[in-house]
This record gives sequence, C-alpha cells and structure tokens, in this order.
Amino acid sequence: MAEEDFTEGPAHDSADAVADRLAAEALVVDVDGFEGPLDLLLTLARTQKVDLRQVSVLQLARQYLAFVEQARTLRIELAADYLVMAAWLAFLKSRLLLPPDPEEEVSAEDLAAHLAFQLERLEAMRKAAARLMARDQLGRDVFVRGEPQGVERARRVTYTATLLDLMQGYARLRTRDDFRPFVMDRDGVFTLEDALERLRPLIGSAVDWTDLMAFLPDGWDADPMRRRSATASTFAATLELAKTGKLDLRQDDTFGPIRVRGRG
Amino acid sequence: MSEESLFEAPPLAEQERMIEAILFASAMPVTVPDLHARLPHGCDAPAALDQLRKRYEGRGVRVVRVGDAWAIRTAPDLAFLMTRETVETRKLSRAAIETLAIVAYHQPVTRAEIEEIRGVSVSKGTVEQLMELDWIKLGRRRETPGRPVTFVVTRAFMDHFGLETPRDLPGLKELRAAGLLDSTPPPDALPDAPEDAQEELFTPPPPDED
Amino acid sequence: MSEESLFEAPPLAEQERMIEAILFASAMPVTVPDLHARLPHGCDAPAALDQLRKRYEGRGVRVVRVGDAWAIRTAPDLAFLMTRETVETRKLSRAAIETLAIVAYHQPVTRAEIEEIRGVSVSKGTVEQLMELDWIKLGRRRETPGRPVTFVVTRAFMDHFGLETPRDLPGLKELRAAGLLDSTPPPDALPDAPEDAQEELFTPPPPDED
Repeated sequence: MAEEDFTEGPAHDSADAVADRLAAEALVVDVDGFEGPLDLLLTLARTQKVDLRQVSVLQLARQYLAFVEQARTLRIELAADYLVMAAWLAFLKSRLLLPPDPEEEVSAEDLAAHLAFQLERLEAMRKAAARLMARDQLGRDVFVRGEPQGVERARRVTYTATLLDLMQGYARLRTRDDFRPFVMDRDGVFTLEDALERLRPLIGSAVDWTDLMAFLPDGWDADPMRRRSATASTFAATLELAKTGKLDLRQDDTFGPIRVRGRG
Repeated sequence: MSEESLFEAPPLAEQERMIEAILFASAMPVTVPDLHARLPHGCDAPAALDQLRKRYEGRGVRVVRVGDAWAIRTAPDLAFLMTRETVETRKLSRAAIETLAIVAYHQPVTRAEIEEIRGVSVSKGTVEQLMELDWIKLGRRRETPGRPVTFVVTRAFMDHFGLETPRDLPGLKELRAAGLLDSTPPPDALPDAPEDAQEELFTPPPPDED
Repeated sequence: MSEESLFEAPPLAEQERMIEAILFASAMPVTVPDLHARLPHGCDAPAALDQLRKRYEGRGVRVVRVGDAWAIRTAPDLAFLMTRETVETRKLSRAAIETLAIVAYHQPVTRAEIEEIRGVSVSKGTVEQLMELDWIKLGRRRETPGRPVTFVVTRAFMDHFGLETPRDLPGLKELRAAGLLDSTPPPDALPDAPEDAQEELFTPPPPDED
C-alpha cells in the first residue's frame, strides 16, 4: 500500500523535506497539544504516508526519539509518560536491530506489531468518533416535540388493614384498659350539670314544699355511693337555682329534711 | 437554497411536510405569518395547513386552531391516555385501626366514648379517613344530653374484613385464646368498682405494648 | 383489571392512533413496556408501531426506534426550518469525543481499557461531562480482579445520535472484522498509562486471568 518508498534517514533534497522539518518543529513547539505519547506517535506515523498496517515501527521509534532529543535541546519540559515511552522505544529499537533471541518470551516483532495495532486502533476510534459526530444530532438536525404533554399522574392511595390488625388493635386497647392508671370512675357520679339539667324542668311544677330527696333520679338511691353523689349534686343544684331566684329552700331544724318550692 | 426559492416554491406536499415538522417541534402554536416567515419563499401556508389538517382527521393527534395560530394536539377522545393512575397501598395508622376496632366492638359508639376507651382524643382526620374508606358511618343520635352522634361500621367494612355481621368479631375470650391478650388479667376483673381501680395503683405497669 | 381483560383489545387501527397520541405527547422515547402499561389491556404495541412507522414514512416527522423505545422526531432534511428550536450545545473536547466513541464501540469498557486505547489517562472531568449529558452510564462491574466498573452508552445517547440499536454505530462491522474492537492485552513489556505503570512498581502482578 506504500505510495512511495521512504528512506529511513532524514530527507534533504526536496520541498517536502523542508515542509517535514517545519512540521517537526511545529510538533515540538506544540507538544502541549498532544494527547499523550500514543497521540504523538500516531501523528508521526502519519508522516510516513502509509497505511498504518504497513508502518515501520523502527522508523517510528527513530522519529519519536529524534523528537524527544529535539525537545531536550529546545529545553521543552516533557511529561514523564513521554520519557517512559522514549525509553521503551529505545529498548524496542535495539531489539529490532539485533537478531532475534530465542530465549526471549515476547519477540521484538510482537511488541512492534502490538504498537502498530494500538496506533491503528486509536486512528480507527478517531475516525469513528468523527463519523459519530457527523450524524444527525438531536437539537441540531433532528428535533423533539416542542410542546410535550406530560402524563398526568393521578395518585390514588388505598389503605389496607386486616382483621388481625383490627383484633390486635382492640386487644391492645383492652390490655391498656386493665392497667390504666387510677382515675375517678364516673359511673357512680351524678354531676352538678346532670342535676341542674334534671331539676330545671321539674322545679316549675313544685308549687308546694317538697323534700329534696324526691328529686333524686330513679335508680340512684339503692347504692349508697350513688345516693350520696346524687344527693350532694342535687342539693348543690338547688343552691344554684335559689341563687338565681328560681326556687326557695328551707330546713326547719338541724339535720332535718331540706325542702324545696318552685317560684314559678 | 435561497436562490431556488426565489424562483419556485416547493410543491404543496412538501410545504405540508414542512409545516408538519414546524408545528411538531414548536413549543407554542404557530401563526400563519410565522409559518410564512419560516417557510421558503412563495409557500401557501393556509393551503398546506388545510391539507395537513385533513390528513390528521381521525388520527391520534389533530391539527387544531388555537386563536389565530395552529398546533398539533392529542385527539380529545384519547385524553384518558394522558393520565396515569398510580395506586399506592398504605397500612392504616394505629390510631385509625384502634378507632375502627372500637367502633366495630362497641357500636353504636360516640366520639366521647371512643376517646374514653382510647384514653386520647380522636382526631377529626382519623374519623374522616375511616368514613372516606366507607368503613364507618354515622349511626343514630344517642338520646342523651347533647344528643351526640354515634358511629357504626358499614356493609363495606364487613365485606372488607370478611364478616357476616359485626357479631362475628372475635370476643375477648377468643382474642385471649389467640394469644392476643395474654399478659392481662381476665376481662371479668375489668375495673368498674373503685376498689378494683385502687388495686391497680399497686399493680406493676404493663410491658410495653409496641 | 382481570375483568378488563375479558374485553377484547381495541382494533389495531385504534391501537395505532393511541400510540400516535402517546408518542406525540412525549419528548422522550417511550418504551414498549411503558406503552403496554398505558394502552388498554391486550394491545400489541409492536404491531401497531410497525403500522404507524410506515404511515409516517416520508412525512415531516418520523417514527423512530431508540433501543426498546420509540419516539417521533422531525425529518433530518427539514433541519434548516428549525433554527429557532436549535439547542446550542457546549462544544465537547477532543478527549470527550474520543472517550464517548470508545465507550460506544467497546462497551462495556473499563476506564483502564479506555486509557489503554487512548494512551493517556482519562480525566475525571471527561467522564463526568459525558455522564452529565446522560450519554454514558455505569454498566456492570467486570468480573476480573478488582471488579472494575464499566461504562456503557445510554438510550439518550442513541436518541441523540439517531441510533436504533448500539449495533447501528457507523462502521461497527468493519471495525469488528478488522479486529480493532478486540480487547487484546498488551504484551508484557509495553508501557501502560503512567498511573498504572507506577502502581505496578509496588503492586504484585495480578494472578493469571482466565
């Protein structure tokens, strides 16, 4: 595939050579523009103007070492990986020039072939990247819906509970009930409010003096606790109503029955 | 390109494709003057729009007029495709379960009674949630001072929990047999006399429920 | 839901309309499972998509496949009309473009492999930028010593570059045939990317891989 024979030494006699030299200088000055030694090697390989499969690795090694040497004379600082590559290429160059050593596990030709493969692969990836970027791209060549209609999310929540949850919940409550801290049990208490509520409608009809005990609610006189509570609150209620002028109270003698009369 | 357009407008079918692409990609409805500004010189946007509109008749999207502009919109009969209902299942809160249990075991029951049994006030939200779930409903008013409303469980409640009647709910004895009530004294000893209540002062506190 | 399935799926033409509406409404590609989830039960999205795609051949917009998803996009030849919609994108660095191509052609690929191919270390910013663009993402870990993470390209990448499948990458077959996508480990003596080379000074060589 070589389009021309290339000499291994530097060219002297053509305009091409001048151009090559200028290019080489540009390379050195532009060392920051390279993406590492492999990139530099690929650029150098291109100057051989051959298919990368035919590239002369030996020549490439010389080109690279010459480049590094030149950079050194120009006092350009090269990154460590350029120098590592230079050392390795110097080693490869010497191996390629010597007759093959049967003791060596990896032949110099294998190493050279792999380097050529790496260069070819990098070149292939560059071309692939260029082709990829040349494709029709979204937002540049191809366009999406300008007025997208979002999917409305209607979220519905359902609650679950099992019969076991229910039973456990109830059991929990009953358990707590058994152990609840002491509170006044209100079952046996007839409150002042209850008594007022009860007395108000009754008092209008009590035109004559009536024993207070007659106003106790039904069923509250059997149990002494309940009778005491009902009596107390009914008495308190009569005091309340007497104060507002709804009834009169009288007690004829100490510990005698308390009697009530409505004022109409 | 621009030189070409000076001479001849693209064929109407091509104008139609162009408008189709413009309407599709535009974030807003596009007016006819706007279309003319964007199309090659000499195009007849109204004629091309007319064709495009006919092309989309009966399709999943339609070319519609929005004021003095044009847009592509979803066909109204397919609007249902644009909402997606997600159903999320959640466990009922402890407060709600307890309230529900009390209504189920004690119905008809007033809010005050529920609060007395739970020992805490019942939030409005809890009752509302249970009513929304259609598991409890209002029963008859209690014929006591204030005529408080009562709550009862619903048919839906019984369906959900697989009960024929509320009486099918396991009783305290059964709860105990199922190991749900193990750390407690028998229910007969429930405190209704103050003596019992006082005894409790000396009973060690129950183990942590949760 | 199970009751619904007793009903027949809508006719194919109707399914086509529905898919048309769904794809028009979305700026992002919609997957086939997603379509099935939104369509009535029993629909055959692939068959309807096939019809829909044919219907839009040669139109101003096209039905395109992006992996297992589908989208409607404007025809590329009409890009000149879309100057208003054009999105200015940040110019990608050469390193980013190459890294993207390597991930696309070699996926799943580890960072070390990318570095091997480019001959330089990959900066963190490059990978981050590509991940931010949602063009590459983490793939599965490689089951080799160290279990390194791998990178793969995303659906957004395919959508952006108009690829139906990762196999549609330009020149993929030729590259593969030429052996340029093989992961050939370098012969021992080749220098690696600097960090790795340094690491190896201190790390014992990994056990032989199978």
